[in-house]
Amino acid sequence: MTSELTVQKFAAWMHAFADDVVANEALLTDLDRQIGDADHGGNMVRGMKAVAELDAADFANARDYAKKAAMTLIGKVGGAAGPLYGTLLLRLAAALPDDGPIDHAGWSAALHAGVDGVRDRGKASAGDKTMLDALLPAVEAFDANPDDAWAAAAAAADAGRAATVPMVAHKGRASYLGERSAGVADPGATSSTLLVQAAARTLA
Amino acid sequence: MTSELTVQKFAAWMHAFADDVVANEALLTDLDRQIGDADHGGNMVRGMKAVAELDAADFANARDYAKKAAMTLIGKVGGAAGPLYGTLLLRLAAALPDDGPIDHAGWSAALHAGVDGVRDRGKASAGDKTMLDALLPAVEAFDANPDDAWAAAAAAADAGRAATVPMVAHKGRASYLGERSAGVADPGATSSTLLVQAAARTLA
Amino acid sequence: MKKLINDPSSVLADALRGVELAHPDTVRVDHENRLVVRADAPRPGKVGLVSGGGSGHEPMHGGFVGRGMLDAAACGEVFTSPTPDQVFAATVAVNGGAGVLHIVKNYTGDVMNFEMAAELAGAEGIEVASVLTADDVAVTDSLYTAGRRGVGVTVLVEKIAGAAAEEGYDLAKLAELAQRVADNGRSMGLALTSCTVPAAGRPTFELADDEIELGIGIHGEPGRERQPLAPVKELASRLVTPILSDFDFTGAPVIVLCNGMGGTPLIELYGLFAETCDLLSAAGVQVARSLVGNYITSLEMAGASITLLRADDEMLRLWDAPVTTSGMTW
Amino acid sequence: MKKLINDPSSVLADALRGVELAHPDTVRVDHENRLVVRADAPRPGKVGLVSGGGSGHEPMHGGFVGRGMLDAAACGEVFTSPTPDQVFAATVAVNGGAGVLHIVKNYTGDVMNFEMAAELAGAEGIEVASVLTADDVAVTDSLYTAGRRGVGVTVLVEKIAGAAAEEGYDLAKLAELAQRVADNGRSMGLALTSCTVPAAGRPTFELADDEIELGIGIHGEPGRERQPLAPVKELASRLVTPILSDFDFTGAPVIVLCNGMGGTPLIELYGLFAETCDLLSAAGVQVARSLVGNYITSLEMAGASITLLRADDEMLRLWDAPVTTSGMTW
Ligand SMILES: Nc1ncnc2c1ncn2[C@@H]1O[C@H](COP(=O)(O)OP(=O)(O)O)[C@@H](O)[C@H]1O
Ligand SMILES: Nc1ncnc2c1ncn2[C@@H]1O[C@H](COP(=O)(O)OP(=O)(O)O)[C@@H](O)[C@H]1O
Ligand SMILES: [Mg+2]
Ligand SMILES: [Mg+2]
Ligand SMILES: [Mg+2]
Ligand SMILES: [Mg+2]
Repeated sequence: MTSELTVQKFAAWMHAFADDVVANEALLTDLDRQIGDADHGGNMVRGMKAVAELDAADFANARDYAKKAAMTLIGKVGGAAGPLYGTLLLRLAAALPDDGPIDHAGWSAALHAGVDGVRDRGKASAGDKTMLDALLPAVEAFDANPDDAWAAAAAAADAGRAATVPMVAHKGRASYLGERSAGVADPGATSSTLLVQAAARTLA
Repeated sequence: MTSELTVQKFAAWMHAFADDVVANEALLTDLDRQIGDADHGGNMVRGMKAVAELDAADFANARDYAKKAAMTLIGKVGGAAGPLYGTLLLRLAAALPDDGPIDHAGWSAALHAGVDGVRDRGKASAGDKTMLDALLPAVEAFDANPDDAWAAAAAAADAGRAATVPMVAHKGRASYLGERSAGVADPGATSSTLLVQAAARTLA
Repeated sequence: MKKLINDPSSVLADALRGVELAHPDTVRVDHENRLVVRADAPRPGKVGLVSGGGSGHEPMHGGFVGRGMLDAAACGEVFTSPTPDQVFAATVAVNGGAGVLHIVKNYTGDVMNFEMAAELAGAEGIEVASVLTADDVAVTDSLYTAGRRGVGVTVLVEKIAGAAAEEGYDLAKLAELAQRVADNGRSMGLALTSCTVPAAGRPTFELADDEIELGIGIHGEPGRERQPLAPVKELASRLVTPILSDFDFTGAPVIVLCNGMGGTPLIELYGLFAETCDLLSAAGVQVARSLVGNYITSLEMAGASITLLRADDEMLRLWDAPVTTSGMTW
Repeated sequence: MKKLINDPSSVLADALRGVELAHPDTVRVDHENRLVVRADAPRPGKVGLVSGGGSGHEPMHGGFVGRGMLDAAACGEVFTSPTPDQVFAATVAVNGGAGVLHIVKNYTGDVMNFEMAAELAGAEGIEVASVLTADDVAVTDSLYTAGRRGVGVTVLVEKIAGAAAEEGYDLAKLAELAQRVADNGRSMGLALTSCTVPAAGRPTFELADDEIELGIGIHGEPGRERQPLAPVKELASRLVTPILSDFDFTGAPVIVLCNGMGGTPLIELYGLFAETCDLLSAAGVQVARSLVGNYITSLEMAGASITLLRADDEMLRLWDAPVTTSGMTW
């Protein structure tokens, strides 16, 4: 698996994610309403709309575009999601090669850097019922399936998202609910699944 | 029609009224909720419970008892009902003869004095959708039926109360509703009907 | 009915216990007569200011007792004007020899009870003057009605007259000023939800999810008209327009009270205030002072009212004078 | 959803317009960064105090900007912590050369956003110290959780630290004091009704007519436990008991905050306060100061919280020091 890394390609990913977030705003907010504070949909829409307004033509390479997208999320979203998604993209950007051919190992390194950023920033672990429960399996599946990496990652993210349903949250706002946080999918794991699915549609 | 006026007799009237007010608290409050401020039941119960606690043995005559009952209402009820019922009883008391025989003319004079007191205090007229719409027909019927004065008065009060249903209020809190005050019986006319009905049960 | 209460019949007594515990420096509480009295009352030579009314409008009136505002508040049961005995006791408690001013909201019950109290006080040789507030433009005023309700302007009268009494105004001058303030104020309110009177146990009225009551008072009584809900820009206009058509507020400094009914959060009140200022500025009305918050409420009702006062230099000076009460301090 | 708003997305911007119009003497508003800044900031030589968080908790934090309290508040969207950019802009705006103290409520989002802002400020050479409030005893605290939420004690930290900054405390001393206040406070809250986040359009949770949520935070998140409604005497005990079992409040002067969540009328809060005082006195806790009212709210939620602070003479002195903000003045 080798593909071209371009600003347009990266922007296509972000636009696809933005579209999915807008289409799923009510779902994300409603999940957060049940185990959080009912703002995750609004947060993600506000941030990704601003990212979608970036003009790809303004950037020299995908790295710069991704960095700007990260700063846009950090500057627009707030809440837990803003710093987490912002850090994800910022670290991912820093790990991107120059525009041009990017292979499976290149994407894997970038994804690992991004997800490690989320872990550093939020100090959560697998099983805490957070976005990591979609992101960690996604990266693992990406690594394990070099031939069909993005599709495998998207499926694993979604499975990870589904696995958050019975979990009791230990991090983030849902943790305040204790046992009552079980029974609902984690909003951040749900939006993260959209992110990986959008990648599978645009980057594969 | 001649009967004995005694403290006990007068107190029996007040106790009967108190019982009726307690039994109808929810109704009075609910009427007031619809076209007023939802306190008429509580107001009347608070006042009449205090009146019912007066010890008839403490009073030299019905006049003194009635005066004390009036002051108790004034001191306990508040709202529009307190001064109005208080004034009614105060003026009625002042017009009562000494304990002993009291004839139709004697009661008529006392009732007129009381109802005139309500009119003086509240400056309402017939048709304004107030307690006067029960009290004025009651006194009129009392005068017109010397043989069966109390029963006639009670029936007239109730008819007067019923006649307040379609009325548009011009005085009291219900007047703020304008046309929307039509369709509900006036709470004060309803409690006044209980007063006259209690008299018919205890004084006839 | 969901309330933080022990029993509908103990709401007022319980609250007064809390008031006494919370504000020992500013006020004392007469539990028997249900009065909130300024801690240092009576003040010799100062006109005493007494107001009162039904409870459920907090902070009005008990929260306005203190330096630069009321000397005593007589607290009736929820939405029930206090009795003459209460108002009389308040009058005696604050009489410092210079007479007592009664600030009365125009409701049949309040007017009668305060009148009887003034008679009782007069019989005891206490000079009493009364000012009547009747500022609610939702109510048609005519000879044949109970007249307009006293609502938001009452707060402004209490502040301005309180400052004047502190300054040493005598009873006649104070009464004239207070009535002038009352006469130059107009209000209009709306409700998004009803309140629930504890003793009634259910909401006074029911509104659909897309309905408001326009022209409500402060006792949970339904308004004059049920209307569709609309953006706050439009709702502000439904409040401001009837006020401006009732009275001329141009060419003078105006004090604006943007008041919450109890259940509307501050974040919304500030939005309403912004829209109100836009409308006033478009109408050439000059906002000189303003107050945004819950000052005269209807229990937990969601909604708001706007009060405008056509002020003058004297009123502005007295408005700016210091005040130290639990409900208003500067 | 019934609210006095134009649009869910404009609630904060509209409110900030109102804040600017209502309090021109005390604060200025930076609309781009959504900051409420003390009118005279930065004050040379004084440590700047910055707090902030999601909106919907008014008067906290914007209503606590002014003399003797905060220098700036960064206002996030409703229930969404502000971004690092906002907090950084606030930090720059109030930096008078003596450093800036960040007062942060312990929520994952708030902590991360303030941390990033502090990094940005450090990079610009502004010295920043941070204090974290985490006083909610409803939440189990452990290494493996997000820790306790910051709730009512935040108000007390802002007041006390604000007075200390006004007195000239340097950044290190101020940070130590503020953290000491935060560490000596405990809170517990309950809800009778849910709030509705404007963007969500429906209540965050649903309660039956005879149910309460015990242990709620301030973001409309459900509590730890659903319980039957009870008289306020009993509810007060459900709030006070877990606080007293968590921390020793005897043998020191205690500051009590009896706080409304936004939709509970004052008359009920005073009743709750009276019951709270009874319980505290029975437990040998000495109430030295108190505050009753809406200070840290959850939009229109009906409910209340109790916060106790184990104070000392320094804290009491600073508590009593003058403060002039729209939300708290004495
Ligand atoms: N410590 C953390 N590590 C990783 N993800 C987290 C952490 N805390 C929260 N999250 C994620 O953030 C999501 C909530 O985001 P959002 O609702 O936008 O912010 P907030 O919780 O501040 O309201 C959660 O569903 C969870 O996936
Ligand atoms: N001016 C008046 N004259 C006669 N009766 C009146 C007048 N105003 C009000 N009432 C009576 O008082 C009743 C309301 O009493 P209540 O609810 O106890 O007092 P409030 O209106 O102060 O809440 C009305 O139903 C009406 O019958
Ligand atoms: Mg959230
Ligand atoms: Mg009534
Ligand atoms: Mg009443
Ligand atoms: Mg949030």
